[in-house]
Amino acid sequence: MSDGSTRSDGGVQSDRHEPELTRGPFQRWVQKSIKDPKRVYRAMFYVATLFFLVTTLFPFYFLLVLAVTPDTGSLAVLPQLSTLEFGVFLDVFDRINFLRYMLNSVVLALSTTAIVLFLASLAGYVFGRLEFPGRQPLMLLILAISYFPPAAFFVPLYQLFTGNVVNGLSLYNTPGAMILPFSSLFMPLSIFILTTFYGQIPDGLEDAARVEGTTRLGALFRVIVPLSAPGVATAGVLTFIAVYNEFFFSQLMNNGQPENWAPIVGGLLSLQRAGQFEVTYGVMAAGSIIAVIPVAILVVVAQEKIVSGLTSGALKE
Amino acid sequence: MARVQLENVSKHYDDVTAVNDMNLDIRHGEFICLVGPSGCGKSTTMEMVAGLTKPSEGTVRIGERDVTNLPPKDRGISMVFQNIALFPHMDVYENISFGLRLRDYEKEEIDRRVDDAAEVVELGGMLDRMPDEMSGGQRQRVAIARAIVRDPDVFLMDEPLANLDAKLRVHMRTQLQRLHRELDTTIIYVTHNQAEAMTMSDRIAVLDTGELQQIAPPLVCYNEPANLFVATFIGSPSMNTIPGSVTDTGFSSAYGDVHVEFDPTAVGVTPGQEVTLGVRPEDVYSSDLRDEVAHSTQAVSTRSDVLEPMGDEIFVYLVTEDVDLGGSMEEGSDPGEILMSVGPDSDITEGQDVDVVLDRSKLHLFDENGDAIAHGLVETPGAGAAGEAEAEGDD
Amino acid sequence: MARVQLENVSKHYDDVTAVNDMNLDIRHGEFICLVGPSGCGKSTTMEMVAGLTKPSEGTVRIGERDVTNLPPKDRGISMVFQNIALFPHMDVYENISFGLRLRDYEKEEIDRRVDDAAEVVELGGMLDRMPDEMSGGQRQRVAIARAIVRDPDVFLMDEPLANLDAKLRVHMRTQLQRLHRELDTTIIYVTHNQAEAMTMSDRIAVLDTGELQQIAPPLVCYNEPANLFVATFIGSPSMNTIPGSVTDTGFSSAYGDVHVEFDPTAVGVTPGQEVTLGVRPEDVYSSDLRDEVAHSTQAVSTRSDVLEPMGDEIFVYLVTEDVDLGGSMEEGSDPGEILMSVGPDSDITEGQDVDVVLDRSKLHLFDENGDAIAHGLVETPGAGAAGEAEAEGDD
Amino acid sequence: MSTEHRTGDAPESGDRGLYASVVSWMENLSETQYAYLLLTPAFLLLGAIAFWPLLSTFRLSMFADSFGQASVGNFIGLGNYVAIITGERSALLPSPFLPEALTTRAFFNSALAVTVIFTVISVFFETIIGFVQALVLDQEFRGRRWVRVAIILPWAIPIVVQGMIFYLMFQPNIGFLVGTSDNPAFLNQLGLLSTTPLANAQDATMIAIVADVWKTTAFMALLILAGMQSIDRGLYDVAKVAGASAWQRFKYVTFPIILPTVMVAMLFRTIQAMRVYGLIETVSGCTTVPSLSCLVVTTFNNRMLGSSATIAFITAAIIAVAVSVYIVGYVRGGQ
Amino acid sequence: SGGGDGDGSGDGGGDGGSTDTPIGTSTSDEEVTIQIAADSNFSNAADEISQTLHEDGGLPDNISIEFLAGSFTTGDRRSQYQQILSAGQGRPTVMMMDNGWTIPFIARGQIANLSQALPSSITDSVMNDYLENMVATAQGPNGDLFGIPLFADFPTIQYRKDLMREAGYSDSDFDTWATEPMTWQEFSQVVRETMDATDTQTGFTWQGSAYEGLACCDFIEFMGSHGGSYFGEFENYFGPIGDRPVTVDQENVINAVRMMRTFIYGQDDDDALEGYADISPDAVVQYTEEPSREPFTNGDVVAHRNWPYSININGAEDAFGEDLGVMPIPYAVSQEDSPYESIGGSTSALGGWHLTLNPNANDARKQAAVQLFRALQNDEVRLRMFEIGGWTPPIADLINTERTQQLEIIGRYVDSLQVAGENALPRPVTPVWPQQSDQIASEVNNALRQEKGSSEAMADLQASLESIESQA
Ligand SMILES: Nc1ncnc2c1ncn2[C@@H]1O[C@H](COP(=O)(O)OP(=O)(O)OP(=O)(O)O)[C@@H](O)[C@H]1O
Ligand SMILES: Nc1ncnc2c1ncn2[C@@H]1O[C@H](COP(=O)(O)OP(=O)(O)OP(=O)(O)O)[C@@H](O)[C@H]1O
Ligand SMILES: [Mg+2]
Ligand SMILES: [Mg+2]
Repeated sequence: MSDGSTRSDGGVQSDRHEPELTRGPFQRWVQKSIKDPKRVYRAMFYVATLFFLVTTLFPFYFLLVLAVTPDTGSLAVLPQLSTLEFGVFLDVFDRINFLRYMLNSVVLALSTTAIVLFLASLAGYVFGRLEFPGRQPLMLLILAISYFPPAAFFVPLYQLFTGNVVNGLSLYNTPGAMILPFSSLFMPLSIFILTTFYGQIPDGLEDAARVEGTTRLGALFRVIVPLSAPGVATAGVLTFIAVYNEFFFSQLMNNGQPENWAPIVGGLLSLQRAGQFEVTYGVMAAGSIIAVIPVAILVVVAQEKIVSGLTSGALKE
Repeated sequence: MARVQLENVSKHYDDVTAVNDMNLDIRHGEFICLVGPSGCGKSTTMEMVAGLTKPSEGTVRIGERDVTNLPPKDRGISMVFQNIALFPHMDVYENISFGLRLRDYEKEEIDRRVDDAAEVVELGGMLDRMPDEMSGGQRQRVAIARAIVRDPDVFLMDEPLANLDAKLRVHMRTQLQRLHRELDTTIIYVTHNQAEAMTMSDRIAVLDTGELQQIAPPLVCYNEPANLFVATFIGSPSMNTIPGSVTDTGFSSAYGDVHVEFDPTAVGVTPGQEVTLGVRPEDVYSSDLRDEVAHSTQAVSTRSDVLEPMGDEIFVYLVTEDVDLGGSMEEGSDPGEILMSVGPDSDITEGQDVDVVLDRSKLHLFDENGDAIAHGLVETPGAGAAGEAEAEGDD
Repeated sequence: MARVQLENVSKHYDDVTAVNDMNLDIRHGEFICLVGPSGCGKSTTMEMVAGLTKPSEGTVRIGERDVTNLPPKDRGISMVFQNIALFPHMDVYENISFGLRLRDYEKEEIDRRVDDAAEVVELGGMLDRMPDEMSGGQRQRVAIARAIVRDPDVFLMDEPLANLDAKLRVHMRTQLQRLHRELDTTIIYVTHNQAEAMTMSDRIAVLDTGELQQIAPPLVCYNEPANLFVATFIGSPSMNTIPGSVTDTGFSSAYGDVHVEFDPTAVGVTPGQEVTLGVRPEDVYSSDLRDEVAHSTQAVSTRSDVLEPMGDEIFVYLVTEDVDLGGSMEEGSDPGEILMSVGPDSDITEGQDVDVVLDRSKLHLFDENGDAIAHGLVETPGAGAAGEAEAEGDD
Repeated sequence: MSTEHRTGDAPESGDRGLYASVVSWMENLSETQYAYLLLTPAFLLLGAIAFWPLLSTFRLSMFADSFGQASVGNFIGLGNYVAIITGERSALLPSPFLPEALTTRAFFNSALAVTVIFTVISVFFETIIGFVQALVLDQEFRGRRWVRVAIILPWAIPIVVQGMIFYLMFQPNIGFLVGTSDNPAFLNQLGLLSTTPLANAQDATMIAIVADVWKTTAFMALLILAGMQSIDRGLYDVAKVAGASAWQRFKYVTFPIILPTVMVAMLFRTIQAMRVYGLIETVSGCTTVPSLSCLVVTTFNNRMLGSSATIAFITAAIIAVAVSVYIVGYVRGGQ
Repeated sequence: SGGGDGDGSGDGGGDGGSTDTPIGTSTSDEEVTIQIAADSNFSNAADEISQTLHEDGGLPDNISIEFLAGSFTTGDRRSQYQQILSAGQGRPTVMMMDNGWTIPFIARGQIANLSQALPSSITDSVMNDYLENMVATAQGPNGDLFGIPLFADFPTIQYRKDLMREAGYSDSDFDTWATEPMTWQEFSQVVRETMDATDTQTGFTWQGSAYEGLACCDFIEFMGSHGGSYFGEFENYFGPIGDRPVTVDQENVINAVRMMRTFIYGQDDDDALEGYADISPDAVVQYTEEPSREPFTNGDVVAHRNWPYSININGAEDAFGEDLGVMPIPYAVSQEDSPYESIGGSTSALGGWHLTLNPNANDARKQAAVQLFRALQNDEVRLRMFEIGGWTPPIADLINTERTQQLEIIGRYVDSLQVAGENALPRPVTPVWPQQSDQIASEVNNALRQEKGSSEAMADLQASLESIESQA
């Protein structure tokens, strides 16, 4: 775009007729940039993008090298291809029922995300758009939950889920034992995110919806939520990934068996060590690559879909 | 039945009173225009009828039912918003059909109605556009279509035609009137367009700073304004207001020499009282035409200051006296200035001396508080002119 | 110097051509009104001048400089947006001063200017309100203040007064004109208000479906419309258009019996040619007044159908023939229907038989394509009326 | 009554009637009642799963630790709080709560100081970098989706793995980043790292910070990006015409509008950073970098339940103080 | 409601009377499955283990065994068990507990007292035949048995015979070293010489990171082999807390620290102990097992201290094969010269796991567990376990047998292992050990990083250990 525009400009035209000998490509670039600062922005933009790609991906590269370097080999920045063992990615599935762990995680994360988004939407609507006595204190109360290290919840919750508080209510080793704490611990974040996003939707649109005949709740779910799509989707993604990675309750609310809904963390930990002291970094690295990359892609694609879905087609019946 | 009543309704914001102790009784099937200066509380009033804003005090009734605490969806209303408020995430079809879809209409019925409504607002081929791909006027028409696609008891329309060109405006106006007749609904309509208020409404409600000034048929408001505010607000260009005082024999202006002879006691004023005389530009005549005016005043000598040709008429700003004319062009009601409207063929030029007469049957007298004292200052006081106006207003 | 030129500018959206091959040359200091029906491309044109939309083709120049690829900030413009677009997170003061703060004006200077601008738009006491605490008209005035607080070379105003009441509108109009004089800027102004276009602009540019129809001084557009579109678009109520054909002796209408006698060859039409006759409502007179019209046609017998009293005048819808009158009220230009405007004292009633005459000096003739053939059909063809109109337009 | 009618009106069943009456009951609630109604489900969940456990933990914090048969000792009121804050219990903790001297070493050995250092530095960098990332992602360019994946990837990594990556990267003779004294790596030569960074409190803290920034910047970036995407594009037109350069549009339009979102993001990042545990445990171990949460977990694992609960509450109180900084800033900013 | 007293009541459930009464040993025919909380090595080998238990150990066929693959991170397992037991859960039936933290569970009364629950035939054989020090970590204060040692673990020194040969040592030296511990001085010289002769950068890697491993193991070995001890005599190791001497400020202990520092920094170190060479890299201060093994396996190191698992790796054909040598931990002060009776000489830290019984399990399962324990007493089963998963029998006589010598890789080194086993010293586990181990790890690591002088660090440690002793 910038190229086309400068060329239509007479000044640049004459540049091109000057002898090129005296000017290196860089000087020419500088010359053009002075005329068209957009080039500089563009260049800055590419530099920034490249920088982020390198810095975020380097540790992944390390992880990949770690995965494919055999246990007896030593790590190298540029490993020799011939020495690498890509079979490690299959090992992950041979050793344990890794798919089941992943499936568990996805199920837990999806359920938690659904619960959190629903409840947080209600609460975010209340805090973002309604005026009522007690608003600030209640928000602070909800926020205060996040102040506590997960360990502070653990003992009573464990008692509760193992049936020691309410007789017969035993959730240990079931999805409930994880979904419930995840939901309540991740909910404050979503509530706050949604509160800010919902609060920014102009009143006029909610008014219009209500005049058209929605209930108050209807206006929330038909207009405000879709209009806050970027925020809702982000809250969803943040929650989903947070659950997917959760460390504490994921480990302690089940006995680590995939059949008992142990999530990916359990899987990774059982990949981590071949014995009490020996650590098989390779398989674990492979496992985490397997666990993470599809999810990250899924999440990005889903987020785009959610945003475009909520903002356009979602209400088509 | 959709009678709409506001009883002692007020709305206070933190530091502003948007609506103050409003009483309105709108009959079923009536077409009411709310007019008033910017910020006078029109939209707030509408919102209270719609249920979007809760009155600070007072009761709102629709069809005899107290709806003060009813949600908008149960009030049987539909509304065109001043700020248009299209759902940006829905295309035109979805925007228009939103209310119908909420009510689980059948697909065919929805399609039919949407097509009809789009036809009315002339947006036939645009059903799949998104709001941000439309022009201002097109968006406004979508908003209108969204409101008319349903058949509620009460339509609330807040400047629905503000962004439309004159021709389309006229078209939409007739469409709305037809709709009004067909659907037998009550319409409350905010407009800044005098022509709209005059032609469409059964009655006009004039608001100022949150208070109802007058509610009456358009020509009554025009011909017998309840007070100075209504007098100057209704009619464009505005009525000339000439401050002055009552003399033994009639009225004498403070600036220039405008004199009107009448019997103070018959009118009910006392000599020496400060009053304001009101006269519309079209009731000011060049003294050449004196003979055509049944009851003319004595001639006032003025000088034409500025001419504003409007196509079908020309506005002539007349100065009665060499007072400070700094911002004279601003408003016709500057003391010492009189605005006259003449036909497009008039030969008046700028800076020329012009003698004018006023039509006494169309003069208005207001007291110190701005309340109307008399309309028409012919010898037989008031009655004739008023009767005439009412007759016209009724049809 | 802020001459604004559009050279062969077009803007295509996916499926719509919003502006098509537009050529505009706006002189420095000129006040141009862009008018045209909803969706005709006015806002798009403005946006291209502002640099917010890149033309698909063509060149935009401001002050002789090619700005086609220049960002808005380097074009020396300020703009009032049709959708108002106040910054929701800034109060009125911050909104108005935004442009000044960007340019590092001194605090006192900013304050002074903001106060002035707020004064102009009558928002004196509201500087610390947030946009969502204001009425529609108040917001619009903030948007105007935000534009006028700076002194750019070119003002772009997209329906800046749409949400204001008539009185304030008149006030704002004069303020803008004063500003225009004082700042010696070029103003491009979109309005749907005929009065505004007529009174404020040096020239009116009439657009239709993205194409420029005519650019000329207001009265030229009014009196000598370039084509049928301009003729019916300018003027409210709209010009009557009577389809018919040229006879040996003049014009004869297709419906009803409207006959105008003139010499076809002098006008440049051939007998049998399909033409359209145009006449404005104010040039239709009851035949009682025939004597007052210098060049009147022979009487046309009609029946009054609907009366629309407007306060200072009454619109009378006349039917010339019992053709289908289904949607007759919609537009004055329905075949077989003629709109007449009469004074408020007229005694015409609905359903009455009325004989009318037309002022031949104000008649317009258009060919099959709608292009104007002649303005004024007095015996001495054309010249007189046209000259007159031009003289008026020049002042 | 509305004249609106549904075509093909189904006969109103009992369900429908109930539904309708629930809806109308809800619609007629006052704003306050409605607010509380909508909050009820969230608070029910939070009550059972968050507040109740906290209360019960708080009760626990009033009991002495037990090293014998019982799980907790005697009721000692606020004794645990006093003992921990005064340093009386430091010997039983992996590291003291407050710095015991005014030396760098003592600071990096104090749970509070380490936590604060970690939080301030990491949140600062995450915010800045997250902002820039969001700005990059807000552009339209080819491959944007993949850049987005790349930026999200670290955040999708489980902490165990994140810890493992950084642990190994800074492991001499294994990772690439640390050499030996004879054969120093790039970072060692720069003097940025010692050759045994993970055993060195200062270096290990910095590594933990880098690891945290690497992982959680995406959190910031995503939220800020969402904020940017919700801005009405029309406002940029206004700003452009008013003469704003790209930077000024950012400063006056983008930034203030997304500020609430940024504040929420920073607020939660601060809270999360102040509770950092898993990362430290996996990268350097809690002994080297003793964060507040490390103390909670270590004491908890060591069955010092009273102390653990107490430190948890002290941590929460400290976080509350940090949060109030935001709240004050937010209230100020909002005016 | 019961919320508040959750913690107390859970334990109560654990104490429940069942432990007092012997479990019936009668076998019923009902199908019973017992769950053993173990790690994935066990669950991966579940079929083979089950086979040997049934075929060799005579476990009744109606009893089937299910292994739960818990985390290998010992701390995770500990907290998991803690939750399970304090919640009074009945499953799993049997838990594999680290000998490093079995005693606190005993102290809290959370696991079944096997001396009362099992027939004395089983407990007696454990008391008599098993490694005494190992059994000690499963015993209550009054000597009751709460866990059956399942397997033991003792570190040894691995070294590169190929490099040593280049430096002039011969197979006969290696043979001697395999069973006769050498002194640290000698060791450091041998390593140094080899380094110089072969131009190897690194001499000796071990684990000096500030973690449990340092306190429980590496330092116990260095200290013990210098005749030093945390709490004086071995009999004080398991209590009574607060009523035993803390002895880390003794010279023997300080010398151990100085020696470790000398290994790292050579004679330049302020605290250097004469006669020792600079053989360890700086990096040992942040090494745990695996990071210290990697360089050795990669061929850059002469000698390496680690657990037997790494022998299997380093002795593999694609690593060093026969060139890997193993020797017991060297010593500085012989047991006779040490101030304490059972401390001194070559010392190997004692790792390993016990099987304990969940007191909340139902009777059928408990009975089945008894059968399991009985089956495990069978030598054949023990040997099979060694073969299947390398789980070293906790019985000295079973380590070095003709059968075990046939084992691949590890079989070559069972003689050294046996010596190590005989010299194994457990960590002093008590309910306050976690706190103490934190302090030990951190102070020793401080000293190793030259943050503190050796005696300063030990004095500080002395103070904080005493403080813990007194507070608990
Ligand atoms: N982003 C877009 N995508 C597609 N079509 C567009 C877009 N923006 C405008 N249009 C179309 O371009 C035409 C011109 O639009 P423009 O906004 O210029 O009209 P306008 O003259 O300002 O009308 P109005 O008076 O209603 O504001 C309209 O038909 C509109 O629907
Ligand atoms: N949320 C609010 N907070 C404070 N004041 C408000 C709020 N909303 C409206 N107002 C004020 O109340 C008054 C009435 O507003 P309203 O919108 O009813 O005016 P309006 O008659 O519709 O004006 P316009 O013709 O300009 O739209 C105005 O002065 C406005 O500033
Ligand atoms: Mg309004
Ligand atoms: Mg427009």
